[in-house]
Amino acid sequence: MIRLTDQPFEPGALLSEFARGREETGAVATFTGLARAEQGATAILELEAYPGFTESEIGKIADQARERFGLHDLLILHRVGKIGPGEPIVFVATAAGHRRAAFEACDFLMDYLKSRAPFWKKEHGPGGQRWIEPTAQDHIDRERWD
Amino acid sequence: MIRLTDQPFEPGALLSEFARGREETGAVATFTGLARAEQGATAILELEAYPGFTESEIGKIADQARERFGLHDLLILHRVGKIGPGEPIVFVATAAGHRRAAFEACDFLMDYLKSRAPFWKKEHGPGGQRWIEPTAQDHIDRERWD
Amino acid sequence: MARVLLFGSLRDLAGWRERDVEAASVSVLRAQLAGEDEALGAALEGPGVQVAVDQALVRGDLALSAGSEVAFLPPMSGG
Amino acid sequence: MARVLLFGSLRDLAGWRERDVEAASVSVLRAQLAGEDEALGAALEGPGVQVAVDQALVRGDLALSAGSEVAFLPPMSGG
Repeated sequence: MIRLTDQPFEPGALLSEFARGREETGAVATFTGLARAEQGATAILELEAYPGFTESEIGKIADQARERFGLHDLLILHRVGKIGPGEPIVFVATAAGHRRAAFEACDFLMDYLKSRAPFWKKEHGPGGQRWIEPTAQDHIDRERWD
Repeated sequence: MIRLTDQPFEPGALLSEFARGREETGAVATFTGLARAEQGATAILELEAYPGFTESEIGKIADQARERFGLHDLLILHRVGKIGPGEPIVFVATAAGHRRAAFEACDFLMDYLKSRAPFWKKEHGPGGQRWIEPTAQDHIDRERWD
Repeated sequence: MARVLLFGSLRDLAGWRERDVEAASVSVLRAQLAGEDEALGAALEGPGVQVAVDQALVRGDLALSAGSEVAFLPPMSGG
Repeated sequence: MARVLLFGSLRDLAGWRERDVEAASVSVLRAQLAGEDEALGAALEGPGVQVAVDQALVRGDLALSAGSEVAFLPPMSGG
């Protein structure tokens, strides 16, 4: 399932629901991205998506992940709108028979979300606001999967 | 925190507690290992630890992970005793500034738990019982970190 | 008449989020926007800016029909 | 008198989990156990079997004192 939300969410509730009732899934990996306060430099993070397009682009990479890693299931929830320090921005969960596939798929999906998924991210801090683009490291991380 | 339990546990409750109130942690990775039914071949998994020694050996590798990956925090909860299909066996959570460290530390800890941590695992199935030892792949996985 | 959407830094630069613009193709649309706002025109050609027509990424030029939705997407960053 | 603990497959093989055995060192203890149960003696020397004395892994021989806890640990597998 791939979903955007403009409301705070509880990663643990998502994990419990995701892991429940699986009899052949040996491995569930998750990643939760949280907004960092950066010692007060960031007051608020603002995430924008292109509704419809964003979900469909993420859906394409999710299909790639399912096939490449033989996933049993996956879940991606991404916040949009204004996000305070310490709040979850993104939650990714992957289910597979064995741990290597679950870990790698989760890692792959996050590298993609960081540098290719249709989101635009603005930091509001005491010194004003700025748009954040993927870092050189984000591109290097993603290229590991090419 | 490193803890053994002979009671079923809820991975999501652990994640929610672990992720809460962090202002400088950008990344939380988790792994949940679940008992597989193996299409009926495994009815019950039985895990044995060496109380005291097991926690202290896991503690040593946890300290290594903290230092090597610059972790902000980690949590390891491991079931002992009898475990039914679909029940969580192990939960590992790692918190770091950035995602690569959180993922790698979680992966590292699981590779260690699979092949070096003082647990002994017996499968009870319709055809009897057998002790499970780490697979060749488990050893290869762990050696990636040497 | 195409519906034009700007995202992220492009929207802040232009001062608008969406507009209808009369243009028969993406290249005509770019020229039209650049004629009105030179800085925006240059930014639309900037590194990493992608174009989606009717929610599909396109490269190069494409004819637009009435009701086409054209989105200009600066470098993306989620997570 | 050392307290001897067997784990995993070693316990199933021996048919006991813990016992007190009179032995002045790990090697004497091994000989003592092998003398009583040849199959167990061989298994204790098997691949991947480790020994902990007072909850610390040891290699080779070690003198035991009264109240030492000696654990024989077959190959480990958690998760």
